[in-house]
Amino acid sequence: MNLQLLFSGFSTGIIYSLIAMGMVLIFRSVGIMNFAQGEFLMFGGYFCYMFNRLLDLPIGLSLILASICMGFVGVVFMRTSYWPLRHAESKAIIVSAMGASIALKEGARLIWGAVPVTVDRASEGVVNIGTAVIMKQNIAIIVIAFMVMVLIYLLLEKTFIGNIMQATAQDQYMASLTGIPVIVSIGMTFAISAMITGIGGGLLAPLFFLNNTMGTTAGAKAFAAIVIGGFGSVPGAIVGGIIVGLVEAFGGAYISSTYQLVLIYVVLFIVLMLRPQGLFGEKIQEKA
Amino acid sequence: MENTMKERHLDVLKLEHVSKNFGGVVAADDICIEINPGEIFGLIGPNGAGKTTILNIIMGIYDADKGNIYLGGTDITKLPTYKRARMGIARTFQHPRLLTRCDILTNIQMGIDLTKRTQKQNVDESELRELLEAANLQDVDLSLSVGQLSYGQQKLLEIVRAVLSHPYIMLVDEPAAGLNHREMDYIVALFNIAVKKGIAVLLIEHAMDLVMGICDRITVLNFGKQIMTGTPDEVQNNDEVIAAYLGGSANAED
Amino acid sequence: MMKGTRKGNLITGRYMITLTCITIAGCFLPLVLSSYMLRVMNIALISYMCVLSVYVLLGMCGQNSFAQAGFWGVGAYITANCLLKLNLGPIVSMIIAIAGTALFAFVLGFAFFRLKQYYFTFATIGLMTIFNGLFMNWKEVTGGALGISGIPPFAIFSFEFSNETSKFFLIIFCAFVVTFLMKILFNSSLGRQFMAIRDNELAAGCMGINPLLTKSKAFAIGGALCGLGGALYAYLSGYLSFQVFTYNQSTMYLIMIMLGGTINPIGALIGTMIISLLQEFVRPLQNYMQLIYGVGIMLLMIVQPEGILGGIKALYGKYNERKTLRRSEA
Amino acid sequence: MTRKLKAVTLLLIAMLLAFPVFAGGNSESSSDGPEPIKIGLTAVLTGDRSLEGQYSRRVIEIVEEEINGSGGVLGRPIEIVIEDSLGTDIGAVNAYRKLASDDDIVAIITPDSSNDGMAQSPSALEFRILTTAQGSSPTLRDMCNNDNPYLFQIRTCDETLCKALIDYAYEEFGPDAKYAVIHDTETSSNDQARLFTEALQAHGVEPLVTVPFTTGTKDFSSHIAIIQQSGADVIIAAAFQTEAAILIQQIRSMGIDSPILGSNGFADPVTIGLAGELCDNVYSGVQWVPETTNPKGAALAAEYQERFNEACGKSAAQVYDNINIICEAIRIAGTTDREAVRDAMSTISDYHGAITTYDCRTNGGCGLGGLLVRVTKGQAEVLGEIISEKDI
Repeated sequence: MNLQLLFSGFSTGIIYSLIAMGMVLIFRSVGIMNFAQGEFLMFGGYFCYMFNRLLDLPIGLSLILASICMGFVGVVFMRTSYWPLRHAESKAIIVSAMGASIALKEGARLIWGAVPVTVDRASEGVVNIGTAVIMKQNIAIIVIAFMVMVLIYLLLEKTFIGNIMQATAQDQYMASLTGIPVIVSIGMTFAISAMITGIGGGLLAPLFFLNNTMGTTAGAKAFAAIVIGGFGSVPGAIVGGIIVGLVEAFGGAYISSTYQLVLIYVVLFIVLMLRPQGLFGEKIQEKA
Repeated sequence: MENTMKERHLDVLKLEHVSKNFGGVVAADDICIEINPGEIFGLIGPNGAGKTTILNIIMGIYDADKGNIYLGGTDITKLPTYKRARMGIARTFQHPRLLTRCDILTNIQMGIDLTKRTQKQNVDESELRELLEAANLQDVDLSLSVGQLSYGQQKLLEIVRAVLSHPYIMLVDEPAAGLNHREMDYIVALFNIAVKKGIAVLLIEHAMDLVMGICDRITVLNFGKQIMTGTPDEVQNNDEVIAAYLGGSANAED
Repeated sequence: MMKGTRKGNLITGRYMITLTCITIAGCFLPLVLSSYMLRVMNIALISYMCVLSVYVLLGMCGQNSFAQAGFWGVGAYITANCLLKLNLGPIVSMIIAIAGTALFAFVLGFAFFRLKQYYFTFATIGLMTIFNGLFMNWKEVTGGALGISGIPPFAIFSFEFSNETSKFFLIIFCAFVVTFLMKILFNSSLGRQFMAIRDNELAAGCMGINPLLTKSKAFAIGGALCGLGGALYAYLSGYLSFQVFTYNQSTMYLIMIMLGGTINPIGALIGTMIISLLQEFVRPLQNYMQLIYGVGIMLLMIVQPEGILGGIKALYGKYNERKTLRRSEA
Repeated sequence: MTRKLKAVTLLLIAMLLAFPVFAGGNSESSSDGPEPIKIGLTAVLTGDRSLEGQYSRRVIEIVEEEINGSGGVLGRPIEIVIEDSLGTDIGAVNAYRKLASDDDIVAIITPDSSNDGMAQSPSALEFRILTTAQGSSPTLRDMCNNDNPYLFQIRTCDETLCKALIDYAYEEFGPDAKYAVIHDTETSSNDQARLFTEALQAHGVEPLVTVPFTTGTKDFSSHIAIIQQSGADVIIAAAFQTEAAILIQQIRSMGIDSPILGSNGFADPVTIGLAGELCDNVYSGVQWVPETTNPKGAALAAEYQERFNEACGKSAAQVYDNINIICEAIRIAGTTDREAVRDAMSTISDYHGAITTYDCRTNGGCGLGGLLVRVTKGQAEVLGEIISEKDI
């Protein structure tokens, strides 16, 4: 039984890691938390549904096409919600992102209707390990998500484009001085962030189905994941997401099933009280 | 307002073997300083010598690794910043930290609040007028937003506020940086008023003519070590100081 | 307090504008509005009190909290329980609600304000989720998912505030008193401490301000405001359920104050009115209502990042600069 | 932002806001012919429960055409005015009061949730308008009976359906079957779980374990693990459609194929659409399924499917019945005066709607019955009709 909980907790957790990773990439490059990241998950799922069910393409192809569309959504989102406000206070950008999340939710409902929908599973059937019955979809999610993370790591660390994005993330002003087109680089960061989270939506859809407001709760859990993992650290986001998934699974079974969502935030407080900067984050240094 | 510190104890502020390092980088090494009431004490040294670090250690922003700090005889090494401020240490910053979105009077009022809370005395108008005149701010409309003051005026305002909070000692961090000569005279005027009230001043400054002019005693720091402490003319003729500033050491004299 | 040369500079004279707006609204609106719009105005004024709590926390003290709707709920449920279970008088219940929520927020403040900046904000998102979970599942106190119905209207001695207009006068009176208290707070030493912390916490420490205690005081004042809002909502609607005290409601408060401007309470009033009326105004759009609403928020932010008031202040700032230049040339 | 661009955007926003003012009231206010009779409907058009709103919005077209086609009511056409309740109490009350302050609105229908119904009750008392509630919880029924003469619960109370399902299951699975209960803590699911347990206790059987979960939970592996451990061989469950579909899917994928006794969300076309064949062996005592044996209901389901190419959901059938029963009351009253229509409503004792027959002599639980269904091969198969008598 515990093995089942481990796998389902791990697979949902790794989806939260994908969302959290998307958020951290944006946070590192422009310094604000994207409050509409949950909506990227939902849109990614709906694009996958559009390709898979409406155009009857295989699930693998649908996932890829969905993430490409999400790339464009990321860029459009950046251009409308962040770029005009890049010199404004961070609170203004947060509120603009909130406005965007309301608009994205309603947009999805108007385009794809309010009836919950689903997509084919990445891999059908179940695997029996001892008494535990584990859905192949959970394993597929973990494998695909892991591949995406490796891909992102290679892109950011090893390629030239990655260096440009890292440079812009460190210091936009300096980057523009060295000839890097800052708007293109930030646009790419948003695109990649939306693609990662969008894929998470496509993977999650067969398990938890799609409706236009699934993004909000998923986004809130991703926040918890980032804070537990420590701000601004990509490995922190990944580990934080998995911790949230596991807490949700095991907390629900052993502690209290009614307050499952609340347990995540109780763990969040405990971590913050012990290590105010999260597991991997650096202490926020206040300059005198 | 007669300063009670004089009768109570000989020195206002005493640093005993204070040292601090940030992971290998020695910021302060075995610093011993004693400052008497109403004395202007200079702290000079090349950039990165650890001057501001000491200020932060006195203020409690950083905790000293070794040694203790005494304010009028009581040990304040372990106290949090706000308690030290309430006991009578005022601080100004290299870049002025004023309430940017408020008007000038509110900023001045901050200093007065501290006095009312700690010494239960109200500050009368004449004292404020005297300080404003010394800082040549007397004709500025106090209801204007602080943002409309020049950089120099903001630094002077910060010193005025520090004096108004009637501390035992004022830690002043590079007041003359970015000021023209006329404004430097205002600083000297403000310091004189402070000394008259018995307030001691710990001054960090690079403008040598200002330091040598008004300081009673000076300590020279280099790479966190205390080279010497003495009167301005002793410091000027000490060859080790000259070596640190002019001769052998690589860093350029500013 | 020092009698400085305090002229009608926009930054200091703002309270008069807010107070006069509220008194004018108090006299004319009940005659003009239908009872539907009066209910919308009542809800807007209650939201105004909670947005004032965000103003104290964010505008004055620089701390961004997402748990204000939770405290709003705590105030409402305390009132309901005092009235129905302990059958205390309406005035006593309201006072207990305000004091109870304030004390609760003060105690929570000591735990939460050890965290800095973003960490604090996200801890309050967690707190909001916990509040909503408790409101939904704690049957004995909050009636669980069914909520609490049959809350008697507010009454002083024998006069019952039962119809919409009398409720409006009660709420707008409270709004007036609360705004006046804000004026006193802003000019008090506590208000100055909040602003010192907002500008730079370390520098505030150097001026003898205990950051943890002062921020907890701000949280307590925010709690008191939300407690009052909660009590008034309980009397206004007569029915409480968890559906209202949600994370989305807290984000709504942030949007309201950001649109209005975080510099002073007139911003809170403007922002609240714009959002509340915008929601009712676009009702005829039916299906597309929320879409226009979301896009509207984005556009308003893009055009006026510092909020409506920020714009006016910027205009006023230019006028001021010319004034100083003239003075220094003279 | 250049000054010109700022001005243009401000103009755009002003236009954006002004547009709804000119759009004014609802679009299809017919000018020619007699004044239409207006009936108000508050429904959740946006947010989490927007699915109900979508059904309500679509079924209105069918109802209006049907009634206006057959000569309308008292010779006048009817017009349904819909307002969005945004899924919260405040939204529901604002929508209600906007409708109520329009004098030619004769009656108002609440959204499909007990919370919203209870929130609107004080306003119904204030405006003294006939209000038909779609919520199914017993608490709402008591409020209709005792506190608010204007509030009628035009719905079968959960008690009847839950009791009928448990009685059927007791015969079907025998006295020594062991039961486990899992339910959402949301209002109606909460009540249904309690009613299921009480019906079981009436048969002298105790559920082995009761596992609550909060609305919006997606990962039930921990909850199902508890049920597995309890060794129950029949699972009783109460939840909305989305959670129901996820729950069924996860139960079946964990290799548990014991029968599931579900609340009305479990045999809903949406749930079957999502979980498909996995829904087999699910029993439910429901208000409505598209495959209903009720003649009026079957006609409505066929018309809805043909017009919208989508199965007709419970909310659609409920709004259909609510509107028709209000029209019946108006016909009996012979006038559109609000008091008269209310009094006429309480005289209706045997009205045959698309879902069931209605007896409104007492305000609470006017619906008398429903359907007992089992899902086989992805289709809801009606096992029998549930009917109960109202003790006046």
